[in-house]
Amino acid sequence: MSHSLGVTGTYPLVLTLWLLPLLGAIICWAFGPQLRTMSGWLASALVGISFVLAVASWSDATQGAGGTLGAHQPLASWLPGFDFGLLLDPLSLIWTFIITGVGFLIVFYSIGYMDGDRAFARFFAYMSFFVFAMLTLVLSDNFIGLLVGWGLVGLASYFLIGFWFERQSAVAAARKAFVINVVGDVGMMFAIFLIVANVHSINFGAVFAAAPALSAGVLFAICVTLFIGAAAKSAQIPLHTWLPDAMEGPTPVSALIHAATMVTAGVYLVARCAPLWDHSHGAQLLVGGIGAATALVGAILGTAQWDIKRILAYSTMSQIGYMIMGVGVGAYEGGIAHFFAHAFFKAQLFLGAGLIIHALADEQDIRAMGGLRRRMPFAFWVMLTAVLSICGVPGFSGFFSKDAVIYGALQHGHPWVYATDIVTAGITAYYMFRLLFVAFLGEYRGEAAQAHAAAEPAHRPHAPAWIMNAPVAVLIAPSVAIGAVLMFGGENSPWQRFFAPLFGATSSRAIALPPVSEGVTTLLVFITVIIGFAIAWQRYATRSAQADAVARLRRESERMPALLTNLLYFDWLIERLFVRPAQQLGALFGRVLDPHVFDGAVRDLVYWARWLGTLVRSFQTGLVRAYALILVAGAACFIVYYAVAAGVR
Amino acid sequence: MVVPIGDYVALAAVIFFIGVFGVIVRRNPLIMLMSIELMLNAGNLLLVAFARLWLQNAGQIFAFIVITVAAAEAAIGLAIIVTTFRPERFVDVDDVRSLHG
Amino acid sequence: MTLPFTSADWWAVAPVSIVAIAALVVLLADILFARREQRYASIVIALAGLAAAGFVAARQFGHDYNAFFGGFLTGGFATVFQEIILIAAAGSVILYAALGPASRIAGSIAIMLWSACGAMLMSGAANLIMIFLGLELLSLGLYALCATDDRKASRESALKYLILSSMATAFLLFGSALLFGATGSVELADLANPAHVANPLFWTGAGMFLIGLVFKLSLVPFHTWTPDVFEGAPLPVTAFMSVATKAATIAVLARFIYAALPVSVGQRLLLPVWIVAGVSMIVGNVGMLAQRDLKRLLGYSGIAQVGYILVALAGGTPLGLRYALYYLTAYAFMNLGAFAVAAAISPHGEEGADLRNYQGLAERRPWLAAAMTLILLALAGLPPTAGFLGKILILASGVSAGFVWLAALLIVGTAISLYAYAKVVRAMYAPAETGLPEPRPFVPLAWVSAAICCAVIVLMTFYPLIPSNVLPLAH
Amino acid sequence: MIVLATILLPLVAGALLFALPRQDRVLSRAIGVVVATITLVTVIAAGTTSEWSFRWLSRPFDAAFHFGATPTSFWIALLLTVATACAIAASREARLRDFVAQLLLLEGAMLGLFLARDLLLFALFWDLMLLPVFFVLIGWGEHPATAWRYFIYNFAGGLTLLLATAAFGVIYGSTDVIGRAAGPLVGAWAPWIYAGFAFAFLVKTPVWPLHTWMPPTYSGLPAPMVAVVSAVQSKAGLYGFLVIALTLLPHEVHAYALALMVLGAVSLIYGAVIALTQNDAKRIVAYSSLSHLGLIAIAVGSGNPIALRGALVYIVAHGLFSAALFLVLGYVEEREATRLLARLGGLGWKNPKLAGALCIAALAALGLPGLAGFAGELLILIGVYQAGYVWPVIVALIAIVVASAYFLRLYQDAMNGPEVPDVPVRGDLTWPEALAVAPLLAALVVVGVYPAPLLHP
Repeated sequence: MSHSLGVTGTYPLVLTLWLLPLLGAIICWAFGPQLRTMSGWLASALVGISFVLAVASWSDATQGAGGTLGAHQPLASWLPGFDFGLLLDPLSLIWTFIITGVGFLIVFYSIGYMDGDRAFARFFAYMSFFVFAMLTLVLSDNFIGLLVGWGLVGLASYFLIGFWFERQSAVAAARKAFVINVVGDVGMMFAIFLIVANVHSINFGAVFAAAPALSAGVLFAICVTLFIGAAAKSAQIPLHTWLPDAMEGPTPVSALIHAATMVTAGVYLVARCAPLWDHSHGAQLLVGGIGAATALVGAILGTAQWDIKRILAYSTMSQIGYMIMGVGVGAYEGGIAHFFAHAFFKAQLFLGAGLIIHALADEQDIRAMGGLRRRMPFAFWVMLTAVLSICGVPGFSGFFSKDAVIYGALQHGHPWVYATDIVTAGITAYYMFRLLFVAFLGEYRGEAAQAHAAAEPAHRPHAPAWIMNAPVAVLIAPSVAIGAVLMFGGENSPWQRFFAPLFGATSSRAIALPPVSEGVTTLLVFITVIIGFAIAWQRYATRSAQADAVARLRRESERMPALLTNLLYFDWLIERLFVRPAQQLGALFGRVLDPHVFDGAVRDLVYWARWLGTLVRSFQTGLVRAYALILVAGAACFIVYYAVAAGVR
Repeated sequence: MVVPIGDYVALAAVIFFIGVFGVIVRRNPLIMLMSIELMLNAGNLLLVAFARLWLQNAGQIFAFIVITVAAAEAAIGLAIIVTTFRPERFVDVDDVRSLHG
Repeated sequence: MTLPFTSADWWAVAPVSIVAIAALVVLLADILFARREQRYASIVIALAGLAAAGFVAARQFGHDYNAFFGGFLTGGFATVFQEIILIAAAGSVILYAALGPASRIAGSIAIMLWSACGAMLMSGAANLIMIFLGLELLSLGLYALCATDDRKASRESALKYLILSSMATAFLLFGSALLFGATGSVELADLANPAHVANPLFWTGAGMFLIGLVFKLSLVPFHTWTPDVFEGAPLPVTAFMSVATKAATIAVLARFIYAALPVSVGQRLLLPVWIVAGVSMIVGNVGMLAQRDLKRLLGYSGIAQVGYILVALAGGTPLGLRYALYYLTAYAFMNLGAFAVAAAISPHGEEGADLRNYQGLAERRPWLAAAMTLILLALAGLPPTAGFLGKILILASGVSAGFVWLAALLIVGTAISLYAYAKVVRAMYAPAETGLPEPRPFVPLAWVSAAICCAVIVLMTFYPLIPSNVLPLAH
Repeated sequence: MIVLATILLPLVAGALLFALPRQDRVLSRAIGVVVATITLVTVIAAGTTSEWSFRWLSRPFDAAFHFGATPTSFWIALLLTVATACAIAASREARLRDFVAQLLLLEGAMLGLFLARDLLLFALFWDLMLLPVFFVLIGWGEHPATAWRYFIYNFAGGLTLLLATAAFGVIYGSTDVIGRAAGPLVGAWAPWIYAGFAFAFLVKTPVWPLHTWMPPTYSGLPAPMVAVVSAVQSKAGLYGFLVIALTLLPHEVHAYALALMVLGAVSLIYGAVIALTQNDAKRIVAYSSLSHLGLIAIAVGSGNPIALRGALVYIVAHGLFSAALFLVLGYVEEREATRLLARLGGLGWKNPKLAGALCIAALAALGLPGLAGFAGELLILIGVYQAGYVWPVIVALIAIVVASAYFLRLYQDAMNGPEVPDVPVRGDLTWPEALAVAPLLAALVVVGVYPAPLLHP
């Protein structure tokens, strides 16, 4: 019998919603050439159906209480203790909603975005495969299944980052992303070794049940190694360097994988393993700290970017820092809430950016934009609402979720984290509005690109605009309002009540009585946001700033401090510390040790055998008298031996 | 007077050694062959001496057989030497060394 | 007194006498037949005689016969050695026919048969006189046979063999004399008397006696004659020599070890033999490297192979002797097979002896190449051949007798030999060079005997013909 | 009886193939595939129940021609027959008749090795299975020195195996001991006998520092041959450790486990970093093989049951993906007339099937979760960690990261990037070519998702 969080039994529904995207992937991969455009519709349809099924399974997923919560579907068993199954409980349900729901919108959007690409069908095969992999990750009821999903989403992201694989930069980015994610997988593998060695089971239920009994050291080790995986997947420092490069992929990919879903897998992992973190204060401190640091670093780096997608990438990194921090310190509802809201407004941001890039013939540098508010008003409103939401302007979704996280840090007794987050909030406001102002205000600065695009209209045949606009429009609603609907009302908001059976009441876990109230927190955050907004306005939006925007921007990019242009030297360090030494070692072994030492030893043996042969043959002079002499010499030795041996007793 | 057996052994040994020496140092195959005969005869001497010592005629029989065989050997040996050196005017074993290595 | 000779004595020496008579008949037939038929006549007669002798010997196996007042024992392991010698003789006689036309066939064959007689006498010899007699009969024949070719090399090999071998014989004789002096008897059985283990005459005599045998086995440092004589002698003679001499001498050595040594001093007395055996396994195999002549190569390989066989004898157990016999039988077929292939690709003279003519043989004569490969595998001790099983048996008896160092040397030697044999294989399977003599189309006798040898080599792996009973060793 | 037929069929067929007319390429390949497939069927039919025995020696020790699959060897035999069938189907070499014949002989010899229940028989087939490879290296290889390296190293191993077997037989009294509950060998000589076995096994696997014959051999052999050799022949040593050493010399294995694990760990990291810098695609896979098989050596050293079960999974997995990799690289070389990554590139656009096949194989090789390689690695490392060894686990994890780097490099440099103009691009995989690798790739997925049958022997 397989332990699990869920009630035992079978639940075909979850099986179906899990496998449908895989089916789509296989069909699109195998029959892509025949399907052509149909593949896009098919893929989005199947993902959509899984979303419907996920909604349909709501009640079953949230039934039950405490130990046995949600619906469970056993799959297979390798060995005793190695049982696999699917589990649908509130936590995985939330993720399933985002994966399939937002996933559906983005896949649908892609039909337009990828229109006319030479590998159209392959793209949708990969997208469907990603949805399947991500579902595997969140639906597994055990650590190995989780790891399988973990690896497969990494693969999907690898394929999609390197989708345009004639571009060397894309290929390199894909490889970097994969290898760093393998570092994460390896960390999780080690966690699994620890778990199996101590609990003799890979099943969440069994492991969490045994968690309190584990020694603090083991528990801390498990949490840390698990978090290595989380950090790699969720771009936490120092394993974040792949995320900005990942923007080489098509924009819908960035929206779905590198904003809404995959990169939040780390959040899911920590939330899923809440029982472990609850029992290891050290782990909470570590993860909370790294989360906050990532949030800050991401925000700082975001201020120094000009590529619209890279800005969004760093903002993603920073926002995930918030989430990780939240779930890390124990404010699980807050962290998940921020994930939930972020999924909407960040997807919206990327898709909005996609609209712009699509229209400007792949122009991604905001310095070459400007004045788009008049040219593309829809995109402007899309971006504006999303920016307001991400900055946590009161009333927008981001406001509720972010405040929950930040206040959670204080509730669980991490004042420094709390302070950092508040500062970060300000910086976030600055670079997001910077993006908005530079791209949309003032005069258009990209005539060249524009002309180029106009010159050859066949360059990128435009799909019917609605395919791309509709999903974005749909996203606006939740990214604006979902917070107000679900997360308003603190302790007894629908959100809190939804997760109560899983995590217990927040107050019960809050360990410190916060010195300042939630209201004060809100005020502080709001003030810093205003400051950030003000600076951005002063630098990019004022009349004077608009006047000589081109010159100002050039000056700014020239005067950018080296620390920022080199992205705080993270890549530089990794290159120097790991990549180069490994290559030099390989060269040493392969060019020196192998051929000259180990192989040389054997070649020497052969040489000496030959030498011995020539020595032996050198006695064969052919002179019979010499032979006779040798014979007699040998005989003499014999006779001497026998003469002596005769004496010996 | 009776010659002690030790002397016979010593004498035989000396003859044998002369034979060995001859084979090694002399380059004329005929003389080498003779030296070999010398070695064989050393053996014969021992056999006869011991036969006398033990009053065992097996020794004598052995000696006779050896003599016969030695004769045959000499015959074949001479034949071979003749065929080998028929072309040359001087006979020197050191000239035959086409086989080596 | 009554005549001590009985019909049993005649029966005991029947195989030897049959061969001797066959030789006479060959010579007589040579007179009767015309030039063209001579070769085949003498071949047929010789083979018939050998077959008859083999049949009679086979009938003797398992019983206990002796002749010449116990100077010649047969029916036991002597019979097995005689069979091996007869096979060797038959194989070599066939080679005469397989090779291109040559004169003086009848004479050579007759002499070879008489040498075989000597070897057969040795294998049954139970006293020093008989040993000496057999040895000389064998050797004298071989001296003559070596010179039967018109090549200069052939005569040279004869001269070298004559001088060195007679010298060794002299050592053996002197040693026998000393043994006689120490024990007062020429019977091997009487040497075993522990009374004279202290006698220096006995020790020195044994030593010089062994020198003679070790020379015939061409163990280092008494091996120097082997490569030259093997290369110089005519191909059939080399084939015969490489098997018969070894077989006969091993028979004598075995009888000496098992029957003629006081148990108390046995191992101490034989230590030099084991040492030279060990050295030979290395020297023989390294000597094979970079050889260009097949006969010379097999000469060196023989040096090492005898070393292997002695490892089996080192145990001093009857079992070891039986493994030695097994390996010797296999070895006989390996050598004869190799020479048969060599004969099959020799259009005029002895091109088959030149390893350069094996370049790309697989292209031109795939089956001959396959046969040669199998034989070389056997010599190297690789499956699926009797060489493999023989090695295992030898190693087993060596290890069980505590001679691990010999076993280890055997392994090292084999490793080296692999390289040498494989080079020939590689030459055969490498692309052919131009300008090589085109091998003969189809030589029935040679192909058949090669095929038989290969078949035996393979079958012996799966049905090990280990002679059941090899006693009595002494009267 | 069936098991005997299983072994004789390829041997006899291989020998008879030489009687075919030389030019008949298609027919000889067809015959080869059919024979290999029938062998596959007979292996399954024989299962682990069919045995055949015939007395061989009674002195100096008992030995018998005793064949029959053990639970472990059954899976390896299955792997062998599948790999051979695919390899023959993928063969496009010159003098195809002889090549296919050599492949069949190799299959027969290795079946004999894995199905042998007698140690002496094992040693016999051990030497026998080296010969076809040597002949192929002579006749089809790239450089003569390669043949010598292979020959010298492996037969040196074969000889120590021979000596050890003889000593074992003398001391133990019988060699008819594989796969039966025979007690362990004890005594002063046991360590030496183990040394003899271990040397042969380590050379064959190979394990650092006895590996230098392997990269030139694997890159010099024609792809189909090396597919079989790396897939199965390299497992002979590990099979020896698992089935012979662990059952007959358990004390020695335990006593020297640390040495074994150190060698395995060094091989792991050593092979990995070298593979990172190689330019020759086949050499990359060769060194990766050195790295991967080190992991199994570690598993054997740990002696933990889960690790040993994982070892079997990984043996099968490695067989499948290395065979697939070499076959696909063979296709690439056949098309592009080079296998240097520096000269390859951008094949993915025009050859999606080729790219897909290489991709799946490479992903399995770098241990992508959900494919066979991962299941083996994970179970082995779980077991090793459970056995209390942490450092090998850490080394292995580092090697896994490096592996992801060099396998991606292999795949991307060949298939991705801009198309290289100067290499002649021929068409994508034809259906026969694709079908030759398909079974291997399918098996990779199946074993990766559900390895349970291999785990419950």
